[in-house]
Amino acid sequence: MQARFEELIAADERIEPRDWMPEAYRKTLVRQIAQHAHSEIIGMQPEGNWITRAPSLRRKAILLAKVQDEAGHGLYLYAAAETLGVDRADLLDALHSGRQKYSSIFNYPTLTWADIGAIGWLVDGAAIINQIPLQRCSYGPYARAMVRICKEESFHQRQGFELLYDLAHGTAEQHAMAQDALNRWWWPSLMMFGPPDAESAHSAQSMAWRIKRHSNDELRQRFVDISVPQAEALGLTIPDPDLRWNEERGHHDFGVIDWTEFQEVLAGNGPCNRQRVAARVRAHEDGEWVRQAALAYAAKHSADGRDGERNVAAA
Amino acid sequence: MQARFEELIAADERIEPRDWMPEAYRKTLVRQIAQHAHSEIIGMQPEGNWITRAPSLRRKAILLAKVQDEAGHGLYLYAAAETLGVDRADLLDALHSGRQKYSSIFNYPTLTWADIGAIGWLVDGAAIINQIPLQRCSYGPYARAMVRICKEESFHQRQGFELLYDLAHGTAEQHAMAQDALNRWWWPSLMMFGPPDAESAHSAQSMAWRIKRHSNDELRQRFVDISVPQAEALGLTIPDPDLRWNEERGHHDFGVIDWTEFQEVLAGNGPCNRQRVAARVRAHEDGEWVRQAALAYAAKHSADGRDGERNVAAA
Amino acid sequence: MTTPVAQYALQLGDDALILSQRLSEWCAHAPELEEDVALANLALDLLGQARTLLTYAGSLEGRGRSEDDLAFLRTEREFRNVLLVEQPNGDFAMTIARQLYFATYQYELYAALCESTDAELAGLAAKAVKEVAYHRDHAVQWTLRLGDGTEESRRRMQEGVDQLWPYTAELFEADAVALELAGSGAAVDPRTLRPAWEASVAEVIEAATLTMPSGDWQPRGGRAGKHTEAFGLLLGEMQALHRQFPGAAW
Amino acid sequence: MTTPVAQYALQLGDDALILSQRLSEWCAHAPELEEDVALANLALDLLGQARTLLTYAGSLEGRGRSEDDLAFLRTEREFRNVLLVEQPNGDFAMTIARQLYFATYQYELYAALCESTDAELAGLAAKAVKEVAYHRDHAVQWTLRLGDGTEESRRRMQEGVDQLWPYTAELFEADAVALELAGSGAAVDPRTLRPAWEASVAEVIEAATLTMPSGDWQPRGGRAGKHTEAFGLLLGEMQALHRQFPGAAW
Repeated sequence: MQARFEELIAADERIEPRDWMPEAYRKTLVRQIAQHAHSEIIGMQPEGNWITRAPSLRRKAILLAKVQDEAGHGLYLYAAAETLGVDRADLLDALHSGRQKYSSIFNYPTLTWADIGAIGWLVDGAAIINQIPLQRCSYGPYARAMVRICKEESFHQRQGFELLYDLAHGTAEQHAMAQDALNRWWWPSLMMFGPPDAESAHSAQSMAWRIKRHSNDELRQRFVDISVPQAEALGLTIPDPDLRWNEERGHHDFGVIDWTEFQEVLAGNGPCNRQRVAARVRAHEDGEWVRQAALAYAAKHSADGRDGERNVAAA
Repeated sequence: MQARFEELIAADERIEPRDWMPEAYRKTLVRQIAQHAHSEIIGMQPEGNWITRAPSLRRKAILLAKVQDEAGHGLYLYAAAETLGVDRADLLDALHSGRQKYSSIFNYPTLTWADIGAIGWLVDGAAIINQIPLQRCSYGPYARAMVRICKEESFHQRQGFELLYDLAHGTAEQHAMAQDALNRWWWPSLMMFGPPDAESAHSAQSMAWRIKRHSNDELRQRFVDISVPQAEALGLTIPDPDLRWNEERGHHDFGVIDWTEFQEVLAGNGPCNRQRVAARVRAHEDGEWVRQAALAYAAKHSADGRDGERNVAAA
Repeated sequence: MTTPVAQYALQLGDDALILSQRLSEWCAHAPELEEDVALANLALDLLGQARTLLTYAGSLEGRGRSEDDLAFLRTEREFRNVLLVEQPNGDFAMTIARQLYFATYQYELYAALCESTDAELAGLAAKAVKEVAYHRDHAVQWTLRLGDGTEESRRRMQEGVDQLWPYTAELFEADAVALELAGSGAAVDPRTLRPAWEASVAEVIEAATLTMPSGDWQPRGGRAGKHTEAFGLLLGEMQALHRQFPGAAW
Repeated sequence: MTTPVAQYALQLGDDALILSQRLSEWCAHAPELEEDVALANLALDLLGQARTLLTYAGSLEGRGRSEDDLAFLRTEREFRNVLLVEQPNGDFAMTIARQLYFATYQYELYAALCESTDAELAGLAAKAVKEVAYHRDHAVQWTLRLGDGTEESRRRMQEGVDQLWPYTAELFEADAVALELAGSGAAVDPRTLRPAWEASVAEVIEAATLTMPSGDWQPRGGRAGKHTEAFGLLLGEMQALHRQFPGAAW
């Protein structure tokens, strides 16, 4: 079995739920997919914060659709995790109790409307760079979920860029708002690629298993290289005095990341960690009676079987 | 005792808590004072609705002080009622369960900032006309409470007038807002004087007992006569095509009041009856644990008596 | 001056806009992830309808007002939505009760409006009636589950349908605009929608083992811009950012 | 450009304004009528302080901005209040915990500021310190009652002091403005206030039979205009009407 698994990995083929897999491989995937799913649903909060105040109906519709997509991504990803023999309720419980993490980026607050643009452009942009290689991840259900998710994320990323573009080319106040958002989101976005390769705990094994295909620093460099011309197109300044093109490397050099901040946020001490988890737990607890009612209804109507149609509806 | 009571009434002297009084007199007073107290505290809601949105800091301070005064009036009035052998908790319970009423005027919503002016000018204005004679009411504690209350209400009434004056002399939109408020509050204010004399259930006995000194229609006429020149000064039009000076009577004639609406609102079917009572009950229920804590603390610290100072604070 | 069709489109557009706003408040707070998706979906459909209707109203009134001008630059007293759609979300049962009443009404309305002599309204209705059929179904299924679920869910669902019942009367009130347009076949006389609505709602409430509400309190005023106090706060939040930067484009 | 004293006055003024706004949300919802009076009274005192401070800041910056321009026409990022005062009211215990922390701080601050070399600030402080002595006493008495009241009230009061504790660190942070002015004797170095504050708060918490909070999370950013998400909603509501009618006088 082990041999068969290694053969599939070596041939760059997909492992499917029915296939045998090493326990450590399964655990790594569960952890990673769950964290990804949690990030989608926690990520709804900072953006959801502005839906009711979106400054035009068109932007409101775009934002609402985006947040809806995130809930949808959460659903696929929890389903992908469930193919590994865990269930959503347990994963949510792990999120609520702090045993599992979500992306630290969502522990920063959305302070202005421009932050909605910055999240689309930078945060979704970084996510895509992280996720594109995952479309070829060795675990089939995760790889397939990523195909759909990446497609939608690209769309979100362009919308975020367009939102910021309009602000940056709007009134002086709007331009300042866009620049301020870039100032606040730039460094946290760079941290989204995880710690430097030298310190990355899980990377080597994940690369061997073809869960991961590029190192954190490689992906971070790609993000910087892509973002620099985009910032120019926006007419905004990336808040890094050390940022410059390095002809020799064929890449942009950039400043030193404040990993202390990263560790603080990861440890639960970001500006919004407590609020995010508290809001999630509150929604879950407030919804308990609803979920109970749906279960009770389904049980009643499958037990007596006298109303097939309602049954289906309650499934 | 009865003779002594009637002697005092006839001499236009005050009945005090220690004096004997007929049970019906006591009951009438409890009902009236309680209704008056309830009106003060329910009246905080429509005005409280705009404190957080007041358009200038000066107006915010004025409105906040006014609503605070209303809470204070509620306190004096419940205290006056308590001299008649009832207690506040029972009266509040009667309010919450609908056994006792509050002034129907507070079942209308405050839809714009101008409504704050209209309430001050018209509602407080009508209240003052109702209340001035109560300063000479035969029951001492009530009469004395009314002296202080009337003084503060006059102040509020002038502030409301001034607020509306500034709107009526502001931009075209502000003027329209002021006129709209007058349109909505005029008729309900006329209804504040109660049903026409011919149909007033409690009036005759209350007049005999010197609780009341003028008939509903008399006071209503006085209100109209006072308000007409004030509306002119504001540059606003009272929404009554039949309103005109009657040289012969020396009073203004005015249109027919829609008593069906009055009865509907009284019966609980005004625009906000349900919301007002629900908000009141919610505040009371949400505060239950606080009141319990204060009692528990006071009991502990009076029982062991080791901390006189805290005791006082908790009283 | 504005035309009757413009006024009518504004009424229907405001209904959709304000209900969409209320539903979007649920974002990230729904009882389960599937409902985060579903409620956002309802909000999006309604927002789409609102945009079509407000744009149409703006074009007819001839003052050059865009959908955003109408949504973000009118005051409380200028909105024409019924009181039902502005009622606060309450718990999930209250939201479902509001959906049951409103989606059932909107389904009957749009179904009839497909025959409108006004091509724009007919076109909108033809598209929207399919969306609203799903909204109604969503509300019906949840009414059944909550009504016939647990003791707690039944109590809450009954409370929801009871509390919002008074606000349904206004849905079927014929104001001058609707009457005039119904005469020419452009609009639907709201009174004609009531029998089908009531039969449909009663059937669901019965199937959900709940008691049909009653009572004669029938608050109204939304179509004349007399809203409830909660509406001003909703509007303040919705318009806050737009008004913070007068004249800016987004 | 604005002067350091103008910036300092704006910081203190924003603290008072935003806490006043939060307290006024209690209006008509307090646990008992006496508290409706008391909380309105606190809100009024703070509003008065805010008006003096904002007016002074506006006069110093020399751009002709009035107290209302500063209160109603700045954006979220331009407000300088500490994060503590913008935290939502929560239950009554949470509100009392916020009052205990803030009023104790403000008392120490104003007491020291009475000696300011800036006559306006010294004058304001001399008046305000008396008001704030009452605020502190009000918070202390309620902390004792709730902490040493029932089991439920103790649990809630402990939760209140625990949850807000992290936000107290920012009160004693010395930014460039405060440091510069402290040097000239116009302002107080906030760090010097901490020992007395902490002794006073610890004494009350102990007397209330509660546990002194700890933990090293120290969120900050208010003085630099980086607020919490709740702040934008508070501001939107506060400014809604004023912004609805640009240029109008009230």
